[in-house]
Amino acid sequence: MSDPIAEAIARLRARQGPQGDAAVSPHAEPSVQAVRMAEALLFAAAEPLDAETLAARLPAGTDIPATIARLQEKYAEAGVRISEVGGRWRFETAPDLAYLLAEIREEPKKLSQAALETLSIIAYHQPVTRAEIEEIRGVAVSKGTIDLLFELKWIRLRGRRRSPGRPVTFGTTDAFLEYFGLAAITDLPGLGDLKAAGLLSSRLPANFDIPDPARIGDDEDPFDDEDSAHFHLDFLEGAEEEREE
Amino acid sequence: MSDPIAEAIARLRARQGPQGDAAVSPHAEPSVQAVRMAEALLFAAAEPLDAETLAARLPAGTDIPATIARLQEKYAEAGVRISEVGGRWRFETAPDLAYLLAEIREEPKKLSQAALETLSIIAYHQPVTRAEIEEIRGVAVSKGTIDLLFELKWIRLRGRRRSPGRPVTFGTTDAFLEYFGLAAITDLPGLGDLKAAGLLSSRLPANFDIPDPARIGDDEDPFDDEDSAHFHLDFLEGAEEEREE
Amino acid sequence: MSDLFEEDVRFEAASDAEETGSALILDIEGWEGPLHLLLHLARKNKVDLAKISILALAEQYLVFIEQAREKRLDIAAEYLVMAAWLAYLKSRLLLPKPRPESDEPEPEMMAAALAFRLMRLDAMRAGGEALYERQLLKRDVFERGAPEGVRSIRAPQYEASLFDLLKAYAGTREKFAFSTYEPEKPKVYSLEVARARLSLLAKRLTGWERLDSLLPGDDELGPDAPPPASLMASSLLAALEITKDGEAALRQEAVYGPIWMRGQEGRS
Repeated sequence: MSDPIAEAIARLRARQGPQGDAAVSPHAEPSVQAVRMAEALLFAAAEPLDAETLAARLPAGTDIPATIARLQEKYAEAGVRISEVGGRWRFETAPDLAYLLAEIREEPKKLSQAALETLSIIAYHQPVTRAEIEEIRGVAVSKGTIDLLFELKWIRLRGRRRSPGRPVTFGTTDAFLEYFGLAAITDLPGLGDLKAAGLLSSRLPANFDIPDPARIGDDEDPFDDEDSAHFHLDFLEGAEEEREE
Repeated sequence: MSDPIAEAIARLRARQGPQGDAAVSPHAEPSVQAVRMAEALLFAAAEPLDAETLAARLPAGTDIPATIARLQEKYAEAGVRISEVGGRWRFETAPDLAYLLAEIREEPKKLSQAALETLSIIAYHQPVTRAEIEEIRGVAVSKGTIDLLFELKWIRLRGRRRSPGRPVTFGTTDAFLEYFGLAAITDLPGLGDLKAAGLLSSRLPANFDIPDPARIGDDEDPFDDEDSAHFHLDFLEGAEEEREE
Repeated sequence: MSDLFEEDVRFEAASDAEETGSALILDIEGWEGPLHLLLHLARKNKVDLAKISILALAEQYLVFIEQAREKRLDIAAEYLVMAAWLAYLKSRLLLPKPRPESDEPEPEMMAAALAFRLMRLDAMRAGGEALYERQLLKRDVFERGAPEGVRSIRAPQYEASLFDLLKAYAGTREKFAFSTYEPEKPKVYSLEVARARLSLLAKRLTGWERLDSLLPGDDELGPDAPPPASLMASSLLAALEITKDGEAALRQEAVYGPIWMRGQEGRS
């Protein structure tokens, strides 16, 4: 990427610049403050800055190439450096340290609304079957959403409902609690809390209620860990069937 | 604005850290390369980095606090500096150069008096319940206020108070610390003074065993203590019922 | 009408306002609650909140509320509750020292507690302001403009907070709650319909007919038929009305006996 020779030449030229131009230009050596200012501007800028932009911000009469040269000198041995791209300057990581960044550039992903809704319904209504989730949401739950929540280890299979077809039920995991900073599932805010926080309208119908997530489903046969492994396959098949019904 | 004394102490502490621990810790002085690496990582970071992240990327056995202290020293006079927010570190521009960056400067939206008071109460009293906020302010908390603070991502639900009614509690977030440039919640302005003055109890101190005017529902005679206790229970039962509706 | 009295009051208020137009303007809305008003009054005295005379403060508060009431400003109940409490506290504080035996707390204690609450509210206010005195991100200090994306290893992979989760849940449930909740409309046989129908019938009646035999049947009303009680009630009222208008005649021979109706034109 970088060309050390070109760099050295650039640095030399930058350093020589003010000397060479000394007779023509009335510029003084850049002040410490001017260098600090250029440093802050280049740091905070969202894109590389050109000489005009810098000149407009630095004290009048500041020698921009000399200021840049100063900064380049200052950062010559540092973990970052000032590089020139298309006549403009920017900070960048020293090339020998680029490997440090390679594996860790990751934008935080946004969880889809469908995933958030599904997850929240599982949290509040657990143990809950897929059909029940769909009834609450009013739309089908895609397999991708459930898969993602499993992948994130936020939901688990809890057991099978003792009802026709014995559908599997979902619940949340300890990882879910940890991620969302809950000490226990019973810490989820209740109806009154949601109203108080302005999340729910205070004029909801009287029969509106929120289940207590702490309740133990006594109409289901819980999985133990071993079952869970077995049933995972069942579940996937079952889920397919359920959707096709 | 900035507190040079606190800063100086922090810097000193960071610098003394490795020396004081020298007997215990096998850490060597951070190598030049380790300092460069930390510099590159912090420069490239999209968010403040914690010690754990730095330790994972720097050569094994690097003394992270000492490395940070080295960098802080290096940048002490520069146009950018390293600051600690919420127990993590970030590069930021020197505050005296804020005027230079006027174009990207965001005038913070002025919080309403109610929101500001509520935020302050949550910050100083956390974990704090809604009832406690209302007791301190002497008025009901409007829905919009809590909602706004949530949207700003400055407050979060912390859990539930282990007390009758199990009310949810609020606290501040890392984003709050980052926005206000606080290294830790213990760095809140004047925290020590307020503590010493006993002003950080959300309930009245035990020796103030009095009826509370804000708690009186209608035009009625002040409670004596016994009534007060009853009223309190009534209130909690009421809250229970509401939740169960 | 009979609300002369009320008009009188309004009139008085209007003239009052004219006469005392230059008097102290009271803006009760300027304070969020009695505690905020008290704090404002205390602040105006420019004294140390810890040393403030609660007696003097109570006095000022009561004067303020009194003035506000004279101006007939709407005063929220909570302000009046505080006024009542302060009046009570004031009287307790003014009582001579050896007080009658009582379970009630010492007034000095109550005063100290109020002073404490004022100090605490003041401190929280100051705390909030002090936060904005700090070096704020994007106002006083700036992060790297073009970060290269390094993140904390413990940084969450997804931008989802508990609040987002709760919002999603509340949104889903609310949407559903409102979309399915429709209060059932009470089924009522309307008076207008009954009247139009009976007045038409009355013209054709040649002799006395029992009113209940004239009620509309299920075939006429369809599946959404109102309950018989409503049919009877509306029809009876309609029958009375058309009788009053001279379109029909009604008669009942005994208490709870059947009601008979005949058209006026049918009389011979």
